Amino acid sequence: MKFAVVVFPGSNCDHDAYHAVKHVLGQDAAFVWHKETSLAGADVVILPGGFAHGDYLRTGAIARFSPIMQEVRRFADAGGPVLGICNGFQVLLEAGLLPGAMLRNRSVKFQCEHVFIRVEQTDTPFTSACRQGQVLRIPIAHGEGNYYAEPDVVERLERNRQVIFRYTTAAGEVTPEANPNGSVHNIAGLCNEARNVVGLMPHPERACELAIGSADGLAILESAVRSVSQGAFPAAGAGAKAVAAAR
Amino acid sequence: MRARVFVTLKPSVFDPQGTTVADALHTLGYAAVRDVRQGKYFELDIDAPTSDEARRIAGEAADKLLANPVIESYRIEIDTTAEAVAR
Amino acid sequence: MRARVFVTLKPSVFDPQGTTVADALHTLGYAAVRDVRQGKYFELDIDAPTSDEARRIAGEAADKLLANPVIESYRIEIDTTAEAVAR
Amino acid sequence: MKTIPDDLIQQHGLTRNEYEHILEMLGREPTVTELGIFSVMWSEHCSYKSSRVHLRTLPTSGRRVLQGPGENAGAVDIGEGLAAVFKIESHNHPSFIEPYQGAATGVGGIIRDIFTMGARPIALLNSLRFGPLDDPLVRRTFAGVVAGIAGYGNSIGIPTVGGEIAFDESYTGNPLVNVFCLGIAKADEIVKGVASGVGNAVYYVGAKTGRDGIHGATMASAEFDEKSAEKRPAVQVGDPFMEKLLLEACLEVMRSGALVGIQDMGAAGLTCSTCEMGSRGGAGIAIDVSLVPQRETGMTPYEIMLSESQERMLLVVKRGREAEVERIFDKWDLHAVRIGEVTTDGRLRVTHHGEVVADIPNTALTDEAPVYRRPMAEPAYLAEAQRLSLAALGAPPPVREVFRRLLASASVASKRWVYRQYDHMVRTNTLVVPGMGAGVVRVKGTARALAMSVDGNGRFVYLDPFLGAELAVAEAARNVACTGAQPIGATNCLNFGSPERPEIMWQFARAVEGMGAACRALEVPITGGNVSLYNETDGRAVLPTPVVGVVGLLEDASTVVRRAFRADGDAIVLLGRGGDELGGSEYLKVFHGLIRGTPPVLDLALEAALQRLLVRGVAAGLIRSAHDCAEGGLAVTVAECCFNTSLGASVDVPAVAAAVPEFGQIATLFGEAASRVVVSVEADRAAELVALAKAEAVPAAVVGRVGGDRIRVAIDGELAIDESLADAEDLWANAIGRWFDRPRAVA
Ligand SMILES: Nc1ncnc2c1ncn2[C@@H]1O[C@H](COP(=O)(O)OP(=O)(O)O)[C@@H](O)[C@H]1O
Ligand SMILES: [Mg+2]
Repeated sequence: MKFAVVVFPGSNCDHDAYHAVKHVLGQDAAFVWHKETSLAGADVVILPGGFAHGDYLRTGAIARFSPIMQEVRRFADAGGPVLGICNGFQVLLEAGLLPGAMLRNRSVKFQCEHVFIRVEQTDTPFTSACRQGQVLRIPIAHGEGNYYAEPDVVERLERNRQVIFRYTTAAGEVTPEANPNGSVHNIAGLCNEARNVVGLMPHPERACELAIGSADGLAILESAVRSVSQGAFPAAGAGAKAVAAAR
Repeated sequence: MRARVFVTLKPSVFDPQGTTVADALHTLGYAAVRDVRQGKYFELDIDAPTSDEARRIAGEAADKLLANPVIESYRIEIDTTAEAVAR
Repeated sequence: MRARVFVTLKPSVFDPQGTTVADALHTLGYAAVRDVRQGKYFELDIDAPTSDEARRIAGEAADKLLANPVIESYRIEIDTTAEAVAR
Repeated sequence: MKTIPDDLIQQHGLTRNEYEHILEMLGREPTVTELGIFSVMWSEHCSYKSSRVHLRTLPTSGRRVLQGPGENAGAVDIGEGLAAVFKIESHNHPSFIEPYQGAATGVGGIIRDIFTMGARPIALLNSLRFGPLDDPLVRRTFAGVVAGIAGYGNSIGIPTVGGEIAFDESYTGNPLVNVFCLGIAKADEIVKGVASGVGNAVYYVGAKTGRDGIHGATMASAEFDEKSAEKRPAVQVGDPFMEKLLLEACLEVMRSGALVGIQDMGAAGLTCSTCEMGSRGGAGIAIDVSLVPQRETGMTPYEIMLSESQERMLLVVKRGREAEVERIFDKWDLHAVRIGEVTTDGRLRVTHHGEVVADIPNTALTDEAPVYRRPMAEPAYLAEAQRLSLAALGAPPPVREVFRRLLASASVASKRWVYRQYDHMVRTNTLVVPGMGAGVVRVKGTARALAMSVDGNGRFVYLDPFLGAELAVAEAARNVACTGAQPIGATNCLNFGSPERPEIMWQFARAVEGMGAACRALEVPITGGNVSLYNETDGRAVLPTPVVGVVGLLEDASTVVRRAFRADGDAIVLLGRGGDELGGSEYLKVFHGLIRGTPPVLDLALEAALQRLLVRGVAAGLIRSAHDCAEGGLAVTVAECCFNTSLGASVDVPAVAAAVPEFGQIATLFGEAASRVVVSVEADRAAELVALAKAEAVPAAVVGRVGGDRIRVAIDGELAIDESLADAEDLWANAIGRWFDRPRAVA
């Protein structure tokens, strides 16, 4: 199975995502430069963390115009699994592939630390190997992870079960103290209506080996492998083919 | 010609930076400052024959790039007197 | 009363953000935008009897907190019509 | 005819003699551009004219040293064909003027030094000094510096894995911001800053040149005084995004093999990079500055040569490979511009629209720059400051109060408020995160890991520069050894006052001697470093602060050990021995406002044995946690071993013989005797560890066990401290944050 890791100028977790997929999960992985116009036949697309274009102006604001984003959109529209991590999540928001926007952290500071997130839904390609309600210990590293959307949008997200991860205590309780950045409804990650595009602020690729503090993030990447290989998301594998066919 | 673009968070959106600035001003003793909102300010030097044209270009730039309509709104002013200075 | 404070980098100071925004606009086809400078914009709602008093307070806030005098300069406008809106 | 007026020479920081020397070397009067070039190259910052004679005495070679001082950074062999490339640098003065940008550009500068060597930077550390936090201006500087380090390092994606911070009044008007960076290169692919090969093209790449920091290099060497506000040059603004592109593009160009040499334009910008590269390669360089990309109009050759705009690199490219190099930079949206070529004549020749504006032998600017053996004199304060009379202090405060206040003192307290702002996990190599001891990163593709620590105690150096510097080396190496890593190399940043004052020069010289002695004894050669002089405000110098960075190699990354206790019931073993060592201590400073006495004695043979023991004990799987006794002494160290674990501890230690009996408890609990480490070991293996220690001739004793929810420290069986873990941890963990994260004022 092949993962494409998109590299924007300023991406800096691209190698981390690649390492996790290739060396920890043992899957095929390839970097795709943002100026390219093909996802090289990937089954899963990862938009990695970092500071695309320096995060100047707004996080993800300039990256959304990269040529590869048209292809990512086509891939997503065809049902292919897309994971945006941190800056990648911000790019997905700016590109309109996910609803809402990011504000500065409530603390107005960059924060790097381990947090707990609860898996709210397991019917996405990135949570299918998780248990509903499972609490994962995963690091965050961001200055702008304070997720915001208009109240009616948030309500719709909740109604459609699009909130995929929420910041909680170790015991899985949603409390204000467990929320590191002030995001609405403690949202840490969400999916689109079709459920194949997922964005989250925490870094699962940084939590794939116990030696570096946690292996809880593996469940998220393993979900993608399981979903695609089991055909649980038929659109996914087919997505790449559909895109290829359409060209 | 110079276009000034002001980008501000919509009133309904919480502004962590503005709130922090307001808190700091209160700590410094400026109780009279009731509220602070922080936004962005851009100066665009535009080669345009008319101020309408400059406004149109600045407007497109703001729509596409400078502001995120989910959380922000913007306002444009055109300064016809400003010389576009090469920097 | 509302004070608007515009904080901009001094002309000689390098503005990587503005440069990056300008590059992005060029990539999007806006060649007419010759240069972009990015600054900060603050709206201060101030309880002050006169606009002079509001200006004085905003000036102090800018000196002490909003602007970094080493690299930035600022400009203040007072809008006497703006109602201080509680948000 | 004389066209250069005396005051212009003076403004350029050149003495009469230096100027005469220039006339002699050129055989004519310099042009104004040349005057500027000499002024920056002969400044203290670039020429090391006051420090050079002393630095020469440092040990710089060793079995593993691949690159000693002289290049952009040093390098040591870490096995499997790889090298660790590292260096530390200061950005003190710029960080005082503009804390955020000053610190940010300091980070940017040291990163460039590392990747110009062909190494991929994988870790950052920083060593910071500020005035006391109760001063609001200090808080602003502190917050700005931390945000600047975070802003740059986080964006470029290099984790900050450790550091140290201390506070003292002497740093109020002159903070210290020292940044360390480490990278990994293939040992046989280290790139150098040389220009050679006549006709090879000289390329400029990166940010455009503006009028930033002109005279920055001379500023860094001039004392702050009332007038410095007027002299303030435009501050350099860092662009981490540009540097990220440069980093990736340069590494790609290096892999292509099309490169001869490369150097970043740091202090003294284009001037320094051209003449240093030429001089190292025994070649000349001719450039046309009108080809240099410029951010502002009307820039003069003088300004272009002296600009310190950030994120710029100078490259010499093999003939015939130019298009290839340009293509790589293009891919990264960077523009490589050919501005000149390598020549045979060993001269730096600068033209501007065809007119020659400078023509100087490279060596006149580098090797033949002035060297001074400045006068030295033992400082007048010293004899008095070394006299510590505990009896004169009256009755000692209650031990519990001392314990609690030391835990919350800014120099001892947790620095989480700081390092939480640093991305310390990016690149997924960080095995030991900040706050858990020396930073440790694994080396992907091998089983190895590298540990690194920066340390230095200005109080100790103030009280005895030789011993203080020895202690700095010992502490940094010990911190590294505590993780199980073998110390293999060191770098240093020497932060002192004005070398023109004999007592400062004396401090400096003695500190360098002490550093050399310790590096020899502990077998950690110095592979590079940085000197920052003129750290003074209104004629008052900062505490003399040599900061030492030590790098260690851990053969088996999986054995790595951290500061914190691991399991209930483990035995606590104290390695090393205590003593009546209150001189220069945190206790004296916090409770009596004193920097007095003599620093702890250091037995380098014992220190070396202790470090060997740590490495062996960790490799054997005996040592489960290890933490060095530093500021605050034994009691604070034991407490720190408990923090972040929810495990308490009970220990019972023998009293030290105190000169003044009333201070016996204080000296035992809070004395800062060197070469001591608190380790934990599975209870049934404690004897094994003690035996191993005996074999290394290191004093070792089981002093207690891990467990419970209290921190209990007894002296000779008598309970002296009995504090709830949660309370103690709160004091320690939140002390710094409390200065900043105040409860919101209600409007
Ligand atoms: N400026 C900083 N940046 C990152 N980490 C820091 C900084 N200052 C302190 N730390 C971390 O806090 C811990 C304690 O530092 P320090 O008190 O110097 O330890 P020690 O006494 O063992 O030398 C270390 O793990 C160190 O890496
Ligand atoms: Mg230390």
